[in-house]
Amino acid sequence: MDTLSAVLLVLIALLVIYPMARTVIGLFSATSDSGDLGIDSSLLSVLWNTLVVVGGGSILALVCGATLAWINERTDGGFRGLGDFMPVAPLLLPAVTGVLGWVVLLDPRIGLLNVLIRTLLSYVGIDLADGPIDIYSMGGMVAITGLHLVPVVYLIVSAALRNLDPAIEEASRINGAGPLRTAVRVTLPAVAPALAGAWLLGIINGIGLFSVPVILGTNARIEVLSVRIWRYLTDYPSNPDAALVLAAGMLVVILALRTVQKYLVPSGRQATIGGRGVRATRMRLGPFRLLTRLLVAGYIAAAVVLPVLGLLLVSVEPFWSMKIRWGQLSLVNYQNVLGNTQTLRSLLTSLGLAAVCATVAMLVAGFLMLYAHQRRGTGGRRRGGKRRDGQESGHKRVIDFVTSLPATIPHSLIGVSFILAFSGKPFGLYGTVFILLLAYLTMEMPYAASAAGTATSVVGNELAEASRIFGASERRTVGRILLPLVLPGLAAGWVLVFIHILGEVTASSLLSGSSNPVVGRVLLDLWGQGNFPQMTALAIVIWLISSVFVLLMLRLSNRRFARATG
Amino acid sequence: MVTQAREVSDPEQSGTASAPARSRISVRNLTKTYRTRRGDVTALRNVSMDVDEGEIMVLLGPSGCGKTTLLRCVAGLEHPDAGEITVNGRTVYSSERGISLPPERRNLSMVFQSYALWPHMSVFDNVAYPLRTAKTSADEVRRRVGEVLDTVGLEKYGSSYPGQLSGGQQQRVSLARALVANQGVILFDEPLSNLDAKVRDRLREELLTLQRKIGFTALYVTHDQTEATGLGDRIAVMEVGTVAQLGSPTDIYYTPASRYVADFVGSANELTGSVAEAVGDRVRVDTSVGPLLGTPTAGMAKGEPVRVLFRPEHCLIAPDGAAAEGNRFSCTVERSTFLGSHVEYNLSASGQRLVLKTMDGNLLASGAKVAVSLDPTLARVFPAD
Amino acid sequence: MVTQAREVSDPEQSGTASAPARSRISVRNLTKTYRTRRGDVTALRNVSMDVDEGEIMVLLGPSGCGKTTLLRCVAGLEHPDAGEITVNGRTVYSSERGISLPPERRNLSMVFQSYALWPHMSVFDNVAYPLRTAKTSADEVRRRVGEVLDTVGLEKYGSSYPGQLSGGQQQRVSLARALVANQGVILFDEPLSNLDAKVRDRLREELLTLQRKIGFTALYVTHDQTEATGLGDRIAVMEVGTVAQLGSPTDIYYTPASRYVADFVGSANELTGSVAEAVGDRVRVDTSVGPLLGTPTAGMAKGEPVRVLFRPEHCLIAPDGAAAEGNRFSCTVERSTFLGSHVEYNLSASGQRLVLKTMDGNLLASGAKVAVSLDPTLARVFPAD
Amino acid sequence: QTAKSAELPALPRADALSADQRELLSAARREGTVTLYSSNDPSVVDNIVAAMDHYDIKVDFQRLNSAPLAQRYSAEAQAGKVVADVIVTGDPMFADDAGANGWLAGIGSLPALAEWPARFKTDHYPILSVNPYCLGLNTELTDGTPREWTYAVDPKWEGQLVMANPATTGTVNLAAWNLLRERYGDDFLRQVGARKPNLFDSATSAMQQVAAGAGAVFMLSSVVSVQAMKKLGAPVAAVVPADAPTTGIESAACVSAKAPHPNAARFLLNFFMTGPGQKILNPVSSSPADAPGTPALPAKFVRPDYTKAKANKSRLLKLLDA
Ligand SMILES: Nc1ncnc2c1ncn2[C@@H]1O[C@H](COP(=O)(O)OP(=O)(O)OP(=O)(O)O)[C@@H](O)[C@H]1O
Ligand SMILES: Nc1ncnc2c1ncn2[C@@H]1O[C@H](COP(=O)(O)OP(=O)(O)OP(=O)(O)O)[C@@H](O)[C@H]1O
Ligand SMILES: [Mg+2]
Ligand SMILES: [Mg+2]
Repeated sequence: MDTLSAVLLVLIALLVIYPMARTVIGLFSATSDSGDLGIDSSLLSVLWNTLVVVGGGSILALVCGATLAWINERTDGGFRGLGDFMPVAPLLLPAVTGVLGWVVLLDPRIGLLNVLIRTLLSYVGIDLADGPIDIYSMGGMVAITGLHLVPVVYLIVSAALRNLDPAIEEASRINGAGPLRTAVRVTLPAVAPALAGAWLLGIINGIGLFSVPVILGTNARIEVLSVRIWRYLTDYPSNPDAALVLAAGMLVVILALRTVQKYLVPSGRQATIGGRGVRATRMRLGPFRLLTRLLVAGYIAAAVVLPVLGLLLVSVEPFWSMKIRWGQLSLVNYQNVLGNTQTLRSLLTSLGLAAVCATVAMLVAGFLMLYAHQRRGTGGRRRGGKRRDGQESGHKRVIDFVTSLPATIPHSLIGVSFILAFSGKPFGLYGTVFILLLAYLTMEMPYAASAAGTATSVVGNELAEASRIFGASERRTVGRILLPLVLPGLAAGWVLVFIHILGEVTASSLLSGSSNPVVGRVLLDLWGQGNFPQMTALAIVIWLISSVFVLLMLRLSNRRFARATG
Repeated sequence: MVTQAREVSDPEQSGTASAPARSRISVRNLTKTYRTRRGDVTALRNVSMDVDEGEIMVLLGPSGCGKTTLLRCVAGLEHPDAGEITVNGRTVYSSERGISLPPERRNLSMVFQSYALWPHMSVFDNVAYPLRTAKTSADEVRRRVGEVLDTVGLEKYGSSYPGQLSGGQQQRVSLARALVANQGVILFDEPLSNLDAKVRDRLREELLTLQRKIGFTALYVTHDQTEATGLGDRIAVMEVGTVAQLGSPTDIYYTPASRYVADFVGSANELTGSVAEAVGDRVRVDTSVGPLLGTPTAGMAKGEPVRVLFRPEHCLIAPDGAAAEGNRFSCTVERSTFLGSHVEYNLSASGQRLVLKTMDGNLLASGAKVAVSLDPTLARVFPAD
Repeated sequence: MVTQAREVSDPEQSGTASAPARSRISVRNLTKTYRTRRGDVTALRNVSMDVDEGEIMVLLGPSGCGKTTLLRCVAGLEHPDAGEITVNGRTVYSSERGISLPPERRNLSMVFQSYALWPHMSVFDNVAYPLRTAKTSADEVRRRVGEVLDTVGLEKYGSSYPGQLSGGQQQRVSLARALVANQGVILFDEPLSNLDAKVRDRLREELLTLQRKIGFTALYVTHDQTEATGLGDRIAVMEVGTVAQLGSPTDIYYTPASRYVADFVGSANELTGSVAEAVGDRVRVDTSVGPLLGTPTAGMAKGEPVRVLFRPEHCLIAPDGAAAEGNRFSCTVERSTFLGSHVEYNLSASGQRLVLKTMDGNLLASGAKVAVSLDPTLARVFPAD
Repeated sequence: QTAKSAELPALPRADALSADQRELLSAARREGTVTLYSSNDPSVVDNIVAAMDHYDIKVDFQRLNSAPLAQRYSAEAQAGKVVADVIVTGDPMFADDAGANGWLAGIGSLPALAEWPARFKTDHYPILSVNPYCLGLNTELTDGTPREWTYAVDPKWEGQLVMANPATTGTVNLAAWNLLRERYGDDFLRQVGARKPNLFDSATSAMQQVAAGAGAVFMLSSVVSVQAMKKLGAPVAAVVPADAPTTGIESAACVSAKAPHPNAARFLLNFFMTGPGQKILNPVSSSPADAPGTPALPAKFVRPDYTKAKANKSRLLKLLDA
């Protein structure tokens, strides 16, 4: 185990460092003529905007995501069946399309929802020329960023909540706390590390998020860091030095956040899956149930149903328009998309790549995290345990650091540097799916690692200890005890990575060609031509297909547990 | 005489509550079935009981008989299939009337069998929780938590986290949390099982003192006979989902209603035989060790096959030689086991194996012949099935 | 006489292992400190002990004294600060030589205080785990798991999951899992604490039978005196991180090495006084209830302040009137408590409060005057600190 | 692949080509394939593929917008892994830099180059198309055919003026603004900024807004992006103010120095400069050589001045309040 984990860590580090080094050497020696990075004072407002958008959005997502997770996992107040899938659904709309769904609804002049509201208002005598909701605003950006991040939080938190011993909630209620107070005082704090982890992941995701700020922010004249970095890279001549400096700065911020998180939420004090059987009772909410149902339904309507309806409408139009020209609606966009062999090929390649990448990433991240979990084994933690001492947390810290490395590197930079690094001998990977695979793996590693880390932290030590006592090697313990227990969390990570890769456009546009086509490129191409209807049609097709994948995955991972507790 | 003993014994300790006390917990025809893949498990079947104000009702029964389930139903943590539960005069559950109050509105405390401590809160915060939900002032919280931590002997551990405590310490935190709120009704699920005898004795005493001071009503699950008899005003002996007998400790101990109870509470020697004749309110039974006088538990016809049950500690050893007169029979010592405060003898009498317990320090060697005498009041005769 | 009793008692039950048995577990100068925010907690301080082949060593001690920590160190789950541990003749831990074998290479089994059942596996799979790691054939696994589930009375629960079991049932699964592998060394951490007396007795018997059959060596933590004396070949009484006394049950019971041990194992009455004179190997002590003859535990000078300790069950009640001759003194009954198999009296003698236990069914009323007599052998005299 | 491709013009058969072209073709056929990186409209690319197919040459193409094309091509060139034989980019500055870096082959010997207008060629590339800047109008929301750019700053377009973000859409766009600044003065740009136009990250998104009716006037649209919407049936029109100067997006075509298929590359580039080639490349945009069958260059066309644009960048952005 030791060597394997060391090798994996070195490989991951190399996957980041080597291409970056090539880029730095290659690009700069060619173009650098002065020390001027082109970073000026306007950066301050960009940083401030980023702080507001990402901070606000991630907090919004934390609140919504955690609430949804709580309702679905701990209470009888959600919807059975699709309940655990619905909150994830909006994330399945690839990249720019998701935002477009919102623009279609909430464009201040022609947004369908706005038009509807205006019509309604006009009945009561209020006439508005535009609005009332302007999505092209700071509020809109925060809200949409938040909505975009909800699934991330939801996936992580719900996986952690799934295994929580209901007894601690029951004890709270016996002692006079109602369901809400119990949730706030007991349930959520008991998974505080997962909450912190999810939040951090939300922040990482939010910082890297490009489609929302580029579409909404341009019009709102609010520039954020990801857009600025993108500009540094895509303006010709590009300014990769500035981009790299900013990316490195963000990495520092994220590592700092990680450290703060560890300090504020020592992982010893969370609820873990313990050795006493956990009864699978859900909190009965009684009259609150109606309220939570409404909440969930409201979220699903807002985050999934409405935008998808909006997009569906666009996808049957010849071009996006406020005026619905009923006579012109047709499925021709779908025909075009599905009738194109190149598109179909890219769809297949993308699905395959996403599945393989997600699996590999989760295997690697899961292994590393479980390994770290094992390593803290003899450190004197018990049933929740005390704080780890330095020597053990060393492993975890190294793993955290290495897997965080790619977190903030802009995808376009990853794309460029991978061309530089892996085209020539001895790799010769250019134009193959492997270069995409490597690039995806690299950029998804932080997400995979965060998800896996959160998942493993909920497994109580004694379960692994018991396995070791009964003669099982570390490997067997991981395979038979830890892995099944962290499976829901790993599945959550899998879904995240899968979705990210399916929707990835930036690096894809650089690395994918006719020999290794992926849907990200096709989408970007359609976007570039302004062919929104076809892009939407393709996005909806992708949405349906990936929904099936994700649904299957979530089902599969939950079933084992349902059996043990139901 | 023992029958007399019950009369002089402290009423606080053993009496069936004589005052017409208001019932604080009342359970009527409670039924609860768990549906599992290996079929339905009926954990409670038509259970009824009343716990009076200020009374401690002990639930005694083998592992898996439904004690925890009963407590959880009363607490509102489990949803029964049928029946009615009243707590503090308020119907908190009724399948007929469709009432089911959530736990937080039932006004009771509980010690969980699995402790159910909150891992993210310090010991102090864990214990303070019920007070804080009741909006007690910070000073008051500090004072009362300090007091109760003192009581359970954890005054130094306020700032520790549950994960840093030993098993017994965790259990005591759980106990402290239930006691701190001064609720009128407290449910205890094996609250002292992981504690050593000393601490347990002390806490038992403390519980009694507190009970006298606050006057709480309790349903108390334990598997410790000493705890059951020492704490319980009444004991309910449970048998797979039903109440086998409910009565004062002495009732249960001296006049068990069934073989099951006789055997479960304490232990019992059993001799089979048949009724020879009635002697006043006694019967003479012919057994393999000779005729024995005993107290019948039901109407019995002559010749009816019966079992005579008596407790190991109710046999007296008399030097051998005295004939089998006055409910005596002779035995051989097979093995003697020293068990701290008492000695246990495995005896054989005409092929029957019996157990005898005595506090007499005079240890008999294996093979010794002894006569065992039996008080007819304490030899209970049950119909053979 | 009691001293004689120890000699005839079954060696299997109480004897200090007389054969020069090979030691299976050997612990040398073990020290373990937990670092926490409220300072360091030394859970073990220089603990040494040897457990011989086929011996059951019981660890007894108050909650939080380090029993679990000791077990975990032996198992390899905790990293001691210093010392040496040998299991099966192999050094598994040595701070000096820098050895520390992982748990899976120490070849032992363990019952966890917190059960440590795997929630995602059925009862059967939980129990089968040790066999499967040892690559036992499927048939063999089925047979042996079936057998051991039978032993613990869970034959019907093989397909259940831990979450569907009652507390006691879970504990039995944990026990079954430790027993199934037939390891030479088994560590038991309060394996029967959540079980009722009946099942506990039965399982204790089963353990003894198994032990005789397989001959495993055990470190056994319990807080139940009956279990300790009934199972333990030797008992180690622990006191916050150290071993206070290590010896056979009778040793510990009759000749406790310190007040702590006397008081902890069973209970003790205590009278303070000063040495009046030596009488042979006894001393006469002047106490508030009059002069008492007792056995000194150390050299004692005349006039030295001492404490006389004796157990409640070692006092005999004699009808009052007989003068304070032959180690007698008179008392008044303050309260009598019926405790099932025995009666407990709270007595007062010249202002001193004493406790007395007897199995005599003749219950005395409060206020009765009685004389209490004391065997000088059983009255232990300790220096007053 | 997407909207209906424009009609493929009649192509001379291979043996009907001029002698020097035939020579190029036979060398090209030996290579059989040519790899094209192009920022042209997909329908245009489709026609290029079809045309080459006519000459038995297979085209491997990557359709990329100019920025990623530049990124990708530079990275490949630096890695020494040259894939593209021919690149067609809407950003001639990149072609200049690529030439300076030695990544491009000289094209002086191409037969068609001789007749190519001198102001539209360098050592490394000819300008093949000019996509003029225009006003993109929603015909349902506007009327008339404006002859001046000032049409756009009419107060009635308050809130309905749409603009591609000049800060992010590159130097080419700035060159056009710079031209307008020179023509109308600083105040004009200030007025534009004061209208608080709706900004979009690309010309296509901006045009989409106009088509959808969210905006009425798209200032500094290009005729190609208007045409793309128009083909889909959107009520839009491209108007190049007749009385005002305009400039356009020029696309350059070049051949890699280390092209894997140098002859096929030369044949393709040469073909681009012939009549049929120009027709294929410029169904909407103008041919710099005024090739027959292609839209003429706007009367007051001025070549973009990138150097000035770069120099004035911050000033321009400031005026436009972007
Ligand atoms: N992880 C830990 N961090 C800090 N202190 C600890 C930790 N584990 C145990 N302790 C402390 O060490 C002491 C010994 O604990 P241990 O669990 O060995 O007690 P024990 O004898 O098993 O008690 P019990 O009978 O209650 O189970 C206790 O005071 C406990 O609070
Ligand atoms: N969630 C569940 N699903 C299925 N069966 C259950 C569940 N909980 C309890 N049972 C079964 O119900 C019966 C009663 O359980 P309960 O916990 O009330 O027992 P108990 O009397 O408290 O036992 P113990 O003394 O061992 O704690 C047991 O046979 C148990 O297996
Ligand atoms: Mg229970
Ligand atoms: Mg312990």
